[in-house]
Amino acid sequence: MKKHDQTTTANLLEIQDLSVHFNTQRGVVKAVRDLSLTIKKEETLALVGESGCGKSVTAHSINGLIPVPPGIIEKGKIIFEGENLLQKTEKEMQHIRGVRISMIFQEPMTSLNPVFTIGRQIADVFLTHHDIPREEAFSRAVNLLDMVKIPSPETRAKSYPHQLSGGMRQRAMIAMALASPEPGLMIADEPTTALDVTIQAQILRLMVSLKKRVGMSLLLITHDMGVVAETADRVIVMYAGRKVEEADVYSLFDKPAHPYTLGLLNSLPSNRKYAGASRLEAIPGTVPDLLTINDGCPFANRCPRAGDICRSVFPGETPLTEHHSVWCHNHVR
Amino acid sequence: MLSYILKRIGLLIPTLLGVITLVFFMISLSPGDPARVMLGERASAEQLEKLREDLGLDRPLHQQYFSYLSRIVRLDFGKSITTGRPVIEEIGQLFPATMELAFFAMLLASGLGIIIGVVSATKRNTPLDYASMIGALFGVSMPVFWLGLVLIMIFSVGLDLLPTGGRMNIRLYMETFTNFYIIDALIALFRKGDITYLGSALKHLILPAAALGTIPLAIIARTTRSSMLEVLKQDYIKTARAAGIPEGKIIFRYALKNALLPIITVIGIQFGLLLSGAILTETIFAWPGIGKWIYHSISARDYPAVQGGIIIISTVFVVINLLVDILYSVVNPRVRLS
Amino acid sequence: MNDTLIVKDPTPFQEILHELSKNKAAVAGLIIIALFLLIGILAPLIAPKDPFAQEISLRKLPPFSPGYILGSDDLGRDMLSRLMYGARISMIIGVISVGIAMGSGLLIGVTAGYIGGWYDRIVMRLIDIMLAFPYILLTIVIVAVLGPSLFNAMVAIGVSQIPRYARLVRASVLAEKEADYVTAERSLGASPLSLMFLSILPNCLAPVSVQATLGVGEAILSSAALSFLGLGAQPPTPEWGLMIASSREFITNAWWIVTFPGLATLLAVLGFNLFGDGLRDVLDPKLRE
Amino acid sequence: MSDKSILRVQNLKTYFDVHNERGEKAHLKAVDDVSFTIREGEILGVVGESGCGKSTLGRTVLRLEEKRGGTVMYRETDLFGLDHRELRAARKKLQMIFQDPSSSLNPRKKVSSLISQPLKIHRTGTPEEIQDRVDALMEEVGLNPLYRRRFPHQFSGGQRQRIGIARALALNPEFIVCDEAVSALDVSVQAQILNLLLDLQDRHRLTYMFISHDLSVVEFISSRILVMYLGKIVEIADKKDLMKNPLHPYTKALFAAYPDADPKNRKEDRMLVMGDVPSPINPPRGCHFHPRCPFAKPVCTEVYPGNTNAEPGHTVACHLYST
Repeated sequence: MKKHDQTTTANLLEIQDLSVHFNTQRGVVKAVRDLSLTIKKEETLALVGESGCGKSVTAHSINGLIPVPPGIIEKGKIIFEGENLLQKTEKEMQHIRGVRISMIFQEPMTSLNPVFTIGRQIADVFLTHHDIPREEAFSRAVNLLDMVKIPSPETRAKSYPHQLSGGMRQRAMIAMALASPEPGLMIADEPTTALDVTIQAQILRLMVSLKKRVGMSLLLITHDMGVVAETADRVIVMYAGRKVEEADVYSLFDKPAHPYTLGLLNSLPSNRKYAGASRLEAIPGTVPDLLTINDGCPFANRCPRAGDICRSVFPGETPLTEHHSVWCHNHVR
Repeated sequence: MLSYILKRIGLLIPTLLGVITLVFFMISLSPGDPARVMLGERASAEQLEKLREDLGLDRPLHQQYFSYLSRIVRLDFGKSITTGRPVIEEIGQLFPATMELAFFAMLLASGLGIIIGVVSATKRNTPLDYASMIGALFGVSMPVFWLGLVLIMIFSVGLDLLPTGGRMNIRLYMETFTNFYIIDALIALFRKGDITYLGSALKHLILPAAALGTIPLAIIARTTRSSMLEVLKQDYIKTARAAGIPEGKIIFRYALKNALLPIITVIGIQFGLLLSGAILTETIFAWPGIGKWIYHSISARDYPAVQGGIIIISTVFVVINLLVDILYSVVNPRVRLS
Repeated sequence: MNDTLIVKDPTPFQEILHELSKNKAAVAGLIIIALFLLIGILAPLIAPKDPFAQEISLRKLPPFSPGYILGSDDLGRDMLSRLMYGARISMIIGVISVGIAMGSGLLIGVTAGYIGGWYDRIVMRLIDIMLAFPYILLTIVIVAVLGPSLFNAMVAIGVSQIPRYARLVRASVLAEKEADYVTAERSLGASPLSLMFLSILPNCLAPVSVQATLGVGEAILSSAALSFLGLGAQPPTPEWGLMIASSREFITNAWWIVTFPGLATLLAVLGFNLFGDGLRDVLDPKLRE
Repeated sequence: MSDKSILRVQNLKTYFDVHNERGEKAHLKAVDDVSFTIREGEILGVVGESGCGKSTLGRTVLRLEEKRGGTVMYRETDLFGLDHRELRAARKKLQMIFQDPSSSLNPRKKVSSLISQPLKIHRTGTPEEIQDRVDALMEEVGLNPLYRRRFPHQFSGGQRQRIGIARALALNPEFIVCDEAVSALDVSVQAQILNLLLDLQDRHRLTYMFISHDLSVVEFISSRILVMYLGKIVEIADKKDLMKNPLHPYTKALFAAYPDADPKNRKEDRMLVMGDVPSPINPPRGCHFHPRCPFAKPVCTEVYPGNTNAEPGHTVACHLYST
């Protein structure tokens, strides 16, 4: 536990060279390849990319929720507070999941058990990790519902998930994630995608304020650049299983270096440069099939800057500043 | 919730009316003259005429129908042609035997079926899973009457362990109160301290219950497995795992309670089907229940008995399905609270 | 556009066939079904003896007796030949009963689901009344009314199975009716008839084909049960259920007369159930991974 | 763009029969007394959150839902006054593009038969002509005609949406309802489809009613924007007016909640509306927005506000602006 008390910039989580594959009927899907990342204490790291880029698979690898088979962790290490999670037994992982790493999902409707009240579900998490009486666990659950700003938490604790609105359910999910004894890392997998925009704003604000209050780190998985800009400290951009750019949030939006990042930002209709413009600068083509992908840069077939080398070799890291790196042979300068 | 139950009960009435109507017209319009059947081939024309008049068969069909309806509302199903006793009395006597058999068959089927299904689902794609599912597949493909004969061939004829039929050793005389022999035998056990009755009743029950329970057992095991697999894929199971809830608790509390919902429905349907499946089983095991009785009534063209038997079994079937629906909605908060 | 992608693309039907060929249960089921079909069709050619020919001196011969591989029955008829002809009868029963049930069920289900309103309510009430009879009881009642015969047994089984198809199809039609592709085709001006039968129906056929496969197995079982009760095939027809029924008194001394017709029934039904299960796994996207 | 209207919607109501929490019969007023016009050649954006009735509105103006009241005039004809044959003829000119391209394409039909279906229904030409037309349509929306014998599931989401667009274009329509047409797509593909829709509009002089929950998409593509909340129109204005000067508190809340894709503009102190969107089955009395509205007055809890013309072409339904 001494490690905790070192500097606040110490790495809470470090992923080294992670590759995750899935065996499907049509062949092997290389969902994540050679991914490395670090999350510091109390920071918000956003993992951003379009569907199929491997961001959710990465999140699920961290707390051991990849179904094996069909999934395989090909190689890599996931080091959480100095220990490699990939070498833990299922029992040890259960403990770490509940105690130090919690997770919230995209669909708050299907992520809560329909036949138990939400108070009961949160209380169950307490009971798993603490030796306390049932009544106390329930009253702690009510406290948490209050903390996530659910109105009249005592009565709401006795509600079933289907009796709550989407926003309420996501609040309940967050409360459940906070029921871990010492939340160190919260993984949020597209936490607001299923919600309306006014509710999304409330939930994002709640997550940011809770993060500060509890002192945890947040790994935010999203496809929404707006959500990233609003909440992240640092950003990793993924494309077709690869990390292509990593930067603090200001550098990334200010000076995107990877052609894909630039294309992604240009694709946003809300981009300031489109005031009065009649067309968007879209990225042509489609995401490559992960079954047939080769060792080159996966973006090469859509990239306006791609050369021959891009199609055969995936580039190494090019550091641009202390907090900004790109993986590209011909990055944007 | 209450209004839902009342509404369901309200729907019961037209369905039962439909059943009664259908049975009445099917039997009335079927070829064959009941009076001729009752009196035999050698009856004279005058005798037939007289009997038809007595039975009301000479009146127009719609009059017959309404008088039939009004009698059924008073639970008067007429008299059996073969025995001459009121149909409702016969049913009252035979029904407990069938219920007893069906109940134990169902107990066996649902208890074992759920256990096998859950184990199969959690040990998916292991030899254990394959073995149980192949076994279940054989179970649903089995002709029940043949299974009954094979069981008799092995356990009664071959090994001489269990009786071939009946409800109790004919040399034993037991006082009956409820006509549920297990209950009556238990009463005998407490009053006289004599366990032979219970032993004999149970011994007679084993083979028919096993034969009758095989198909539901297989169906329940298969349903449980697929329902469990479906539930285990749900997001909320992922949530529970992510919160560090132990796997055993996830399976038996979180998953099973959800998986039970479709199983309840299946158990209800199967229980209803057992009542009619008993026609075959009871015939093979000489079980003096309502199934065997209906079979004989059909062979003897005993129309009042057939009509009464069918209406009673269908009513019980419909009522069981209703109870299951209500149970389902009590267990499922989504239905209960909406 | 990547032109290398333009290889011959499989149609959905070909894809299903391909998936089926990888499903061990389905393949096993299909082999069994094919075997029984073949035996049924070729029975007159391959049966070693006349199934009706009695040989009083050669009664109750045990299996592997010379000329009687599976033994003979109580009237000295060749068991094997009778079982082969029985396959023929069972396959016909399965196909005709399911044909009656599926044909009527599809028509009722599609129209009730698509048209809705009063028509739907009345039709479904009638279906509910049919469903108020336990299945076996309903077949028995119908046969009792029509009179016992093999053909009437088929009709009874077919009619008793109508409700399950009607409900299945209606439920899928109700779901599909709301699908965007139906609205899309409606917005293009497609007529209700073409929507019902050309757009919606093909998308509802997956569960129906599974039900039909399983239904053939169940029809074989039901007809055996009816014959066993004396309400279906009549002697001396070599129907499996009837063979079991007439062998009851020999369970003490001639096990083969009881055992083989039952095994034949079991195996044939197993074939359809295996194939039906495999078909469901392939067709149900929820179970696919 | 001309000032001629292509579609005039007046007091339109679409209700659904549902059951409320207590199991009693109730109306879901998906579209409740809505009036607006769409001018020839414009793109009218319709924006609102889930349950506001925007999709139902889109379907009702094409008579894909039955109305409970009001009129929809397409040029000079009352759409709800047509018999089946006339309606079928009118459908040639009125088309729709759906949200989820995988569910709006019949999975059992090949691309060629999907795109040719409208041509066959309306019997426009010989099989060869239809075949040529299909190829031309595929080219136009950026699909390789060699793919014509494929099934929808063999395409990516963006390509499927192109198929849907090609089909909608087949009969040379003049008005297209785009119902969340790009919502299911990834951002980079969404940009391609938005560009395609704009190109087609230019080339064929189309009019769009563009429905989306995504404010940035509506803001980019529309010339005029209509904001809906719980079955009612709360504000209509030209895009520029609305962006510069949103009047209705709900419109303001929507703008405030929308995350800005620039970390330098983090709105940490912005005002957010609290609470959830109420159920449309039982909307609040008076102005539907009043329970969440920071400016609500006593009158707002009692009376639904009428429309106020705040400036030319800018209408708002709010008591704050009624005179």
